Amino acid sequence: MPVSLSHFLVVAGLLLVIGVFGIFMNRKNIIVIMMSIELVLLAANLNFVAFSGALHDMVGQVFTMFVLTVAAAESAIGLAILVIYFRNRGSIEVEDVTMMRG
Amino acid sequence: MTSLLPILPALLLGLGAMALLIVGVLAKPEPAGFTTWGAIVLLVAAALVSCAAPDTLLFHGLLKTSLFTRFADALVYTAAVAALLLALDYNRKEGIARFEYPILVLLGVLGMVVMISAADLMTLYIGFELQSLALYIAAALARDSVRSTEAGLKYFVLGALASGLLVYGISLVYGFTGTTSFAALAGLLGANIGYGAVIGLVFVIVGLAFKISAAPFHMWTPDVYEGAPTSVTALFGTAPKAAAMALFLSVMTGPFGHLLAQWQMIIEILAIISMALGALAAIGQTNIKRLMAYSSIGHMGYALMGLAAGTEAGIQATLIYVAIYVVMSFGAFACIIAMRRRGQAVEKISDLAGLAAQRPGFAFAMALFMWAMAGIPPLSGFFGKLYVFSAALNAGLVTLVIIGIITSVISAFYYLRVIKVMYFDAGAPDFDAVPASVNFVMAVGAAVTALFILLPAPLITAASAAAKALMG
Amino acid sequence: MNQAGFPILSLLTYLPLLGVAYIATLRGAEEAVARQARQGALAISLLTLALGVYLWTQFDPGQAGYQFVESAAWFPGLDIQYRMGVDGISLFLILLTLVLTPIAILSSASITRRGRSFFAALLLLETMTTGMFAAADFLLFYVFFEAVLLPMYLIIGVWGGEKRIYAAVKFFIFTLAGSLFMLLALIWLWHHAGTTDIVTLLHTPIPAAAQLWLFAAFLASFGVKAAVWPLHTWLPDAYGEAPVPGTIMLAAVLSKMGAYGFLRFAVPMLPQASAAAEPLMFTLGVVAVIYISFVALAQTDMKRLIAYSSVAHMGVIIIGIFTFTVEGVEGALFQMLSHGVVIAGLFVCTGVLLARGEGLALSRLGGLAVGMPAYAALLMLFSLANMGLPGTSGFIGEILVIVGALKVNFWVSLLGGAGMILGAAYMLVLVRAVLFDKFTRPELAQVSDLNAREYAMLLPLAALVLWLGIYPSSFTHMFDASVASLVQAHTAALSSHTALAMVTQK
Amino acid sequence: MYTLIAVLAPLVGSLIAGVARPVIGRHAAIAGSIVFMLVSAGAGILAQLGGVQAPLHIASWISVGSFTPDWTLRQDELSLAMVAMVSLVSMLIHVYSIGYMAHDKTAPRFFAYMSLFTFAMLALVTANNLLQLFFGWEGVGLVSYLLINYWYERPAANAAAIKAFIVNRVGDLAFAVGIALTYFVFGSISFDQIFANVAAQAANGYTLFGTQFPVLEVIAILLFIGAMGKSAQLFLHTWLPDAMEGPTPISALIHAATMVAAGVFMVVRMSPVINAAPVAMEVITVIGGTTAFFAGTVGCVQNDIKRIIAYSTCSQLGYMFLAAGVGAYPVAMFHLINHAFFKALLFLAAGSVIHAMSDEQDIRLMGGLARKLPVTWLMMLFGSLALAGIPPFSGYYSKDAILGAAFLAHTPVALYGWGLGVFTALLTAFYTARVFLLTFHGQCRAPKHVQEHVHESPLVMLVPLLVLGAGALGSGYLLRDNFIGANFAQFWGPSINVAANSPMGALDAVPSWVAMAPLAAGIIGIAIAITFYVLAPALPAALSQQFGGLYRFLLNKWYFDELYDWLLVRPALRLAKFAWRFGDEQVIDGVPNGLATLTTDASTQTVKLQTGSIALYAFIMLIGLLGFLSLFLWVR
Amino acid sequence: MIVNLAFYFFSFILLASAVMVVTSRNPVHAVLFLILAFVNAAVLFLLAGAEFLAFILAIVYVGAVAVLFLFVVMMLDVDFAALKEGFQRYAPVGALVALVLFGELFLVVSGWSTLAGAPAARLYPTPDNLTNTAALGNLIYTSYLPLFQLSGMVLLVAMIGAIVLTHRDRKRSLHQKLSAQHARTPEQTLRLVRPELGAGVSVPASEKEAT
Repeated sequence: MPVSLSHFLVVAGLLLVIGVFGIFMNRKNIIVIMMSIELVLLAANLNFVAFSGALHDMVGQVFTMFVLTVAAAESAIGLAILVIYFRNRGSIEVEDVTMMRG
Repeated sequence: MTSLLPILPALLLGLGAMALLIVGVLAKPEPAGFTTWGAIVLLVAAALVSCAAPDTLLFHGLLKTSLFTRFADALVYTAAVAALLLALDYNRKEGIARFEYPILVLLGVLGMVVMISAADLMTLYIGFELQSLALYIAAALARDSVRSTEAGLKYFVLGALASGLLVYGISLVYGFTGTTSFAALAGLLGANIGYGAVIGLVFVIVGLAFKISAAPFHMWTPDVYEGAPTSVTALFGTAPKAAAMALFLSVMTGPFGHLLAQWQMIIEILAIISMALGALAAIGQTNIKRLMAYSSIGHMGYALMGLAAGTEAGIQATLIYVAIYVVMSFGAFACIIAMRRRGQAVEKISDLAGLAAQRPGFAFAMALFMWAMAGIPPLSGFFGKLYVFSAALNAGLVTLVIIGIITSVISAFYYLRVIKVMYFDAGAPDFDAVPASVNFVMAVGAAVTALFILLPAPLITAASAAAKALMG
Repeated sequence: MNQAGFPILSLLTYLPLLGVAYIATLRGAEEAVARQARQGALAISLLTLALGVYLWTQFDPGQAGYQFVESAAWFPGLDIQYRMGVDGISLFLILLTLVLTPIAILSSASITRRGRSFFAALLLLETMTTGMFAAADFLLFYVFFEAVLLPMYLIIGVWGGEKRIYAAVKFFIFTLAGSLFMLLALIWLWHHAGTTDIVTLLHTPIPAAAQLWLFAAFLASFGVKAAVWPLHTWLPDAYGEAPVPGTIMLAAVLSKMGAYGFLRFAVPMLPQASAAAEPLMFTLGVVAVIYISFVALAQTDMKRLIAYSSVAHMGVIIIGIFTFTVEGVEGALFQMLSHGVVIAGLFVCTGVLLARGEGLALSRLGGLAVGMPAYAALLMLFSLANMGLPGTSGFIGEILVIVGALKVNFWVSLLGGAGMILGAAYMLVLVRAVLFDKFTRPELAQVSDLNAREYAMLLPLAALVLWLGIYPSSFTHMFDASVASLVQAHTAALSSHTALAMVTQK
Repeated sequence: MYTLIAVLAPLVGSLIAGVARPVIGRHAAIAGSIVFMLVSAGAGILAQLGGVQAPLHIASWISVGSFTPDWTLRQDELSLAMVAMVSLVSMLIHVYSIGYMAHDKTAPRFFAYMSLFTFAMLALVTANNLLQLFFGWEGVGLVSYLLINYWYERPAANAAAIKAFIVNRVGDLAFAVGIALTYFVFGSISFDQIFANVAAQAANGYTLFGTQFPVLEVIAILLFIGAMGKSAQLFLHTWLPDAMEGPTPISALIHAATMVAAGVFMVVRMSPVINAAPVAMEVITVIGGTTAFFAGTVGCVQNDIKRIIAYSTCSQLGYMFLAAGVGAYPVAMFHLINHAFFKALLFLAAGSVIHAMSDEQDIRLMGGLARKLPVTWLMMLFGSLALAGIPPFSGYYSKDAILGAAFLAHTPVALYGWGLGVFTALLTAFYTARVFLLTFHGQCRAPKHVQEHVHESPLVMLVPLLVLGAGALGSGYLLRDNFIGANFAQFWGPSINVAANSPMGALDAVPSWVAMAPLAAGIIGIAIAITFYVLAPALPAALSQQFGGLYRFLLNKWYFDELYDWLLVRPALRLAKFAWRFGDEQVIDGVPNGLATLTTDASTQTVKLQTGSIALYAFIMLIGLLGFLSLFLWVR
Repeated sequence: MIVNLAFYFFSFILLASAVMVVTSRNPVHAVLFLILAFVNAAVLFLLAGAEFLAFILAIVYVGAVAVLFLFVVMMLDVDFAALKEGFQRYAPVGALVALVLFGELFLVVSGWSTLAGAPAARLYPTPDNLTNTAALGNLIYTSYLPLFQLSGMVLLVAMIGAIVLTHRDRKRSLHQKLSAQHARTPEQTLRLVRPELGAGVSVPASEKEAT
């Protein structure tokens, strides 16, 4: 692998942080939070791929493969939930999702 | 792999789910009852088969069955059956009797079984996600209810975050060691400790702690417990907890077993915060499901004590604790599901007022569960605590035990409050008639909780064997 | 197997459950059910009592160790068995339980609401208490010790007075908090000795450093249960708010659990620690006697006054136990019995007033001796016994403790004996306020005297008070051997460096 | 055997009168009590005549370790003498009470108490060990409580009864601890074993207040404190005058013959130990002498007839202790017996007066009763003369002997006692004469309607008076030889330990001026009284004006009650309130309640985090993650 | 060198678009940036040698997932203008947390060292003689077959879930039953009563249904 492993890792780390940041700092809407989750998963994938390349091992890529599958399924479900939530609540603002608390 | 037997339970669940799906789609009207019973039959069959399965390592070390996994599987099956029995009537009355629900439960259980038997981080992840996804959907099952969908949304977002962190952690572990197999990891990490593995481990722990709702990764629990349909909450409170705890045990003692010194403190902190939070936050609750949520957080804290001990006795203790907890929990949820007044489900604690005068049996069962959860002998909950305290004390975790004691006292306070409302307060109007299936679960739970003391040996022996199988 | 030829202790313990089962089958109108439940409970408790008396007759007073031993497998793996046994120390505490349960049942005539649950709870309480005194396994002991909370919590909370909920919760939480520390000690001992068999534990030397911690844990649990000052504040609330039968069981039997725990575990298992704690325990005991007596003097409610007097007496018992002399320990043990009977009598007396709708505020009573001479006589007798008048049961324990304490420390003896004065003061104030002086209200002249049921409760107690007081030897000789060997073992453990505690022979 | 009958018969009588009354009725109940009392008295006298016997073991009582007091009747000279006296006097008082209590609705209860009291006293005097003695000791305390409280509707009676019991209990505590110490030292509390080992223990010490004291001294003092309580000696005397709230026969029984004598009896009984404790003896002497003096002074100015007699009792008991303190135990016993007769007589006569005066007790409202109550007058005269120590009445002999013994002891303490004793003899004669004169002579000062009803008591009351009068007249002279005279050693046998150096042997050698001093003092006292109340009736008032402070000091009984009230009772009640309201409810309850509040607050704070916001939840998870990461990176 | 430059370039775009995903005001823009991010990530995958995954990422993510997002964003018809702007209250702390988190991660990963035994522990070293796709296929359909099946289950769950949650069953809605309505007569539905004053009318349970 031509690029140094740590470069990949740092990028992935940043991606993770941005994703995480997007989740907990967001006050706009849930969709962005879901996208942030995709970023987090992407960070993991990037890690896997990078490690796979660096270690010269296929397992990382296989793993990425599954993570991608799962992520797709996950976003499908997430969006489905979001849709029905929107139908009920008429809003997807983060701060409106606080009917239950305490 | 001479026999199909070890994976037969999984096959039963997966194929059975698909078969039921076909039936469900084709049959008119919606055969919710049929699929539920079908799922129950499948679960029972799977449980029976799994009991007969031998110990093996399957699929090039992706899966492993042992006494330990069978023990945990049995818990999961039991809990799932109970949850389905509870859902039978409740879902119909709430208008959410979708035939897909039992199928989702089956697939979720499949995920749990896979993750319990996981011998590879990849298996772990897939199983983890399979059950998570099924549960996300289940939480939002009452799709016309704001609370249910909000619960689903919260559970989903936070769960996805947790699984994202988990998988990130796995990637680090993989990158550090070059492998995802538990056995290989155990071998490698025995000799070396590096930041890579340790930081990866932290992420993995976070993911798992989320699933067992250990504080501070518990934040979803109260809201989801409250919002999800009660039948689903009953499932949340039992099967996934057992499965995730089993996974937690096998991950911590298997691949990362040699890092005990590293993770012990984390588990201790998790246990302490969970116990404290479970005890404190529940005090002011008025919604019984929320109360159960906080209570489950606390209970997971106690269960983690055994893990924190890191000894075989500790594992045994955690298993005993979880097993006992599962029974208490579905019993308690049976009681909560039975709380219906004029066709409406009610879930305020004050709705229980005067129950003892109107429904002595019901109230007594609920009181038994509450006392058991508070850990008062002679009820089963006490023995769970006895074993975890014992394991932790033996491992020298005195502080942990003392905190456990203090939180036990505090939590006894709110369990008592429920009993107080039922027994001491003036009566609210009577509840509707309790369906037989719910009564059955309630009775079984109460009987096991109350009479465990008479015949503790089977569970203790099984847990001991399971722990031995896990620790080698 | 044992002298009786059958598992008599288990039978004693679980026989009341038969009553519970019977009660559970009752159906019908609330009042009728309550009556039938009471009759059923009474019958079963009397049957149990008869069996208990048989146990007494079969008991061999010459033997110091456990008798009628039973054991059965229970928890596999670590050595926890179902073990039951009785020795001189526990024999009469079991009998006390068995005697007082029928009386408590009799005293619950006013319970008509949810009678089924009430009597079931009462019988459960009997099972738990008997089981606790008969347990020869520490874990089993603990289970029963704690399980008592369950029925008691309900009894206080459902059928109690105005502040019943506060009282019930306080009682529960206090006791639970205390006993969880005992659980800690139990676990430690369990692993230290590899078993929870009490006899083995007694033979297991325990390092002195650990003893102190264990003792502290025991103190937390037994201290709360025995209402040792300053852990006593749950008691007046609980006693004051519980319904009369509940108060009887609480005061007469349950409070003995703590003292029994000290005698059974803290002292023989931890000789060094208990010797080291002696000054502390003496202080607590003396403070209990003096301070609590003063508090009792200030009470305005009959039940609370008696409740506080109970705490003061527990102080005497604690002093007696920690003298480690035969006289002191037997005095404490005797005081436990006596206090059980006397306090039960006093609380039955309060029940008599409550049954007549008179309330218990001292300022609203008075002059009852005119209309209720028999009641007055019996209340007087119990009051006298409570202040330790010679000829009554209270005196024997008191003087034995004084004698035992003097062997150790003059001032403990003197101050511990100060209860004689202060006890007389508050009991006489009580008697005066209830029986004597002018009527505070004209209705009091119309109050009727005791009825047959009340006689049936009070006369046996009165007879016991006198029997215990006039011919105590019939009781003491049953526990002489056990106490003597306990004291011997304690002395031996302290004098030798091997620190072997041997209270009972294997 | 007779002793046993004498002891148990009153108990049976008591049960008949008390417990069986609802069944058998009022008259049968009273009759039962009387009959059994007669049996008791007969048996008591027969027992006395029968002479000393070995202790009669009845049953075992306590048997714990070597602490094994049994139920045993001691039948030595001392016990028998007391049994005879107690049962006889008690019987007389019983008979008297038939008349006195004839109009009382609950008289059977009264008789039950009286019989029970007699039983307790008999059990006390026949005790063979300290604990059984304590049984009787507390028993008389109890019954005295019940008797004082007999008219329980009266708040004053209640207060007096409680006071009596509690003050007694103070002494009893010391007694109980003394018993415990005795057991600790001697390994037994049986009299015989104690006495046998006194010599062996004489040299041993006991550490108190960091100082070594001879152990026998400690025991003796403790026991004596008990006796002080029971015998109403100074500092623990306050209950006795108040105890006059009971019916008068009670006063006669309690304050004359029996209960208060128990202290003296006990000291005499323990003479072997006391003798070995010289300091304790000095204490006894001082307390005895001072009490005699104190009570005498107070008696001079009181106006309640019964109270005056009560103070005289107090004073006479002081004499007895004075005698015991100087080692002249037989003299103490002599005075005790004499005193039993004449004091019972005085009380019963006073009761007769009160009865006649429609329950009036203030002597200022009496007077001139001599003609209307001739028999009572005569008996009162007998009693008064005996009390005042005028020969040939009994008091003369014993008081004389006491003062002689005190003088002969020749220690400073004994001389102090002697001096006070002589002066007290004057006071005694004065107030006795005062009561007598104000009651029976001069003008009647009672309201008219009372005067009209004044009548002599019925025969059933007068007969006991006469019997007692005979006793007051003759007992001194008749018993003198045996009790203190030449035969005393033989009479008392080993039951009283008279030390070799005691003044007993030399009683006849008293200088004649010493022997005459008490009599002279008595005559002077009577003369003063006659001057004050017959010759110059204005003088007392003038004097009380002149010496107002002293008068009030005496009238208020040296302010002991006020002092105790201020020093003990009020602080105790305040402390009680404080301990409850502050100590228990604020401090001790404050801890758990505070913890509960703390928990609830913590709970509220915890729940505040649960805002329902997904973002916050995620944030907290992240913080958790970060925390764990940092734990590894920075901490580990 | 060029590879490195390309890496930096695409990484930068990746991160920048990630930031835009998180911060952009309009969700549509966010989705578009997400697509951009995915594409760039795919390039990074390529750089790391995972060609198959790179294309999968592009196809599945960009083609399916991101478009799904877009659909949903459009479908929900959210009034974007009304959406709240900015960050949570605890933004400063949050930023600090994020920073520290990154700092710690950086600390760990920047000097990443793989365990010495790692090469030996590899389960399936990349075969040199096969294309990436073939190698992956070889594994997925052999050793990882069960997991592959399970991921099928995951997708099945997603499918069921999506249907359960969002599918609207037409039959559940209220249809008119014209024939039934026409067949009704006034006698079936109407009853004339003359109630007593204050007595009211009680409707029998059987009739309630009809109303």
